[in-house]
Amino acid sequence: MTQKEKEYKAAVEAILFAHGEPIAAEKIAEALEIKKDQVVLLIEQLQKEYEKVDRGLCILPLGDKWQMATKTAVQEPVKRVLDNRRNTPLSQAALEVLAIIAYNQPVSRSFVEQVRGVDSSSTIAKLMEKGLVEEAGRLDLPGRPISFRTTEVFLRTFGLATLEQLPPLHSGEGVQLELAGTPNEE
Amino acid sequence: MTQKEKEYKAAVEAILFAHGEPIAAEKIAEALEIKKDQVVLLIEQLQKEYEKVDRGLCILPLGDKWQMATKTAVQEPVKRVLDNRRNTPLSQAALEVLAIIAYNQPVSRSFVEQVRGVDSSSTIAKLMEKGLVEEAGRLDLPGRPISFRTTEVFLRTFGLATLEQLPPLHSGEGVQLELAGTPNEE
Amino acid sequence: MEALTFHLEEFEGPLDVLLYLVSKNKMNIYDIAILDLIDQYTALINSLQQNRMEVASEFIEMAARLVQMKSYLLLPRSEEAERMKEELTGQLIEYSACKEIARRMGDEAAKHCSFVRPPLEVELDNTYNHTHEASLLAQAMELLLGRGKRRKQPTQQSFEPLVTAPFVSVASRVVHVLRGLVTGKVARLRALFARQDSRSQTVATFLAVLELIRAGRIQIDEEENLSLRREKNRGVKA
Repeated sequence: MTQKEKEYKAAVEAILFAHGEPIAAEKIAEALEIKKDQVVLLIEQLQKEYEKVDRGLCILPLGDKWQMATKTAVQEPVKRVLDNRRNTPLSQAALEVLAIIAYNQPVSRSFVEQVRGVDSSSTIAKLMEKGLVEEAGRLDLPGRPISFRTTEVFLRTFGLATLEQLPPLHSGEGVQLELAGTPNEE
Repeated sequence: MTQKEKEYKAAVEAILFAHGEPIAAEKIAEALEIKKDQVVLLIEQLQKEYEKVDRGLCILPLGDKWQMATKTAVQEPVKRVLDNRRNTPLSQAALEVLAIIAYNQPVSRSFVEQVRGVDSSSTIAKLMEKGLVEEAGRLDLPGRPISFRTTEVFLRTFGLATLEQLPPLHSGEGVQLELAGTPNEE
Repeated sequence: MEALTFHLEEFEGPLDVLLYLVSKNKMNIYDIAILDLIDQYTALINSLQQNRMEVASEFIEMAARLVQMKSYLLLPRSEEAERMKEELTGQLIEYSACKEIARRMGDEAAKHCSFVRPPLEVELDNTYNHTHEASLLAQAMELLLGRGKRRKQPTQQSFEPLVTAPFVSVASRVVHVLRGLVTGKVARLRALFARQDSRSQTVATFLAVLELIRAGRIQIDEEENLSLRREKNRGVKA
């Protein structure tokens, strides 16, 4: 194999990896400015190398496209690792956002951000992914922002039967007063 | 290498691939029910194999985590295949804010603004969106401001394995003089 | 002044403009010809405004600060002028270091380009599976509202990341002032300042006091006595 061919092979591997979704050999050929047949040859070479027991990846043919994936032989540990992702405990930021939503629902993202003083969209997205928060329709406010509320998973997580069981805030009424005048109060 | 070791190695490769985001060796060790040291050894072995010219991937050390990525050498063809929108280079403002956060983390927004002499909230929001910066709890200061720190995406973007590899602040006298360069002469 | 070719948008704020002027005039950043710099900066902002250009408030704010500084500078031996000059110089040095680092980081970023992939999509349940005390929520909320157990005094350590900056930060002096008051070592304004303190420390301490008064955390009476304000007095109008 020439130096140039090795470089093409490396590029094919990298493209299959980074592209994620199935990709046609033509598309790879275009990017490398080589022939489609050469790409297919390189893919087949990669496939052969990946067959070794000490390799965990494979390249699947899907119709006339190709996709890099994990071998079935290693699916168990892979699943365990991905499953463990949900086990990362809530960060301080996540707790704050959750508290704001819990005590004020339904609330818009901008309300949350106003109380916290920082962009919170990624934190909200993570809470939704964890099933602790969900969308609750649009608010009757300028721009009709999407609102959020807590879920049953949220109740279960914090050992609550209903939202009424949320611990009272020390300052009681004071809290509502402070929050008054914020855009969420219709 | 025993058959068992080969299987572990394959699993480590598959896990790094499937997890996508940076992952700690402990997490992999847990899923495989082997020691962390063994995982690190396997990763190092993979790294060595990936070094060959005909391989397009690498395993980056990022803080105490690891991430599978494409090699810099193959960036051009990969860029051509991927939609290149998300790869716009960082703006001057973004770089300045990153520099301040990187060298002083965790820092509040107002600290950043004090150094730059200009409002930086939208730049910080953009950096958070790109995953280069994240919240790091609140500071024990009046007003309990949110603090920010850099992420593993930051390390990867700047080709660093750890924050210790950041270039030293004062690389010699006289630097300050040259750098007071003008934006329009660039 | 090349006012016509001058575009504020190309600058990252007033400090950036000042640095530009410093380098254009080949000044030594550690020993700036401050009056020249002030005149050039204010002339620049004026000319832009005369051309009905939109000038962001930050640039105007800096102009105001410089004009004030100039008025002090014209007084014979004004300590205030020295202080302001010192502070501005410190800011410029700090910001120029920041720019240099940002430039180097940009170069590094251009060299390193790797791509990663999103996590494999498997039919997986991402539902959160930990359980927590509900009181955690109330705590988080009350912390946010500035109540609850947050009155733990800040520790010196919590400021270390802030004070690694080359110049004395206001934040570090905030702690110093609060500490002094809590431990009873400081009762009067004067006790916060000493002749041997560096200028930047003196300035930072002073700003810290102003900041704390504004935030309503401390008060000062006609006798220069300093005291911490009780919780109740705060947040009433929040």
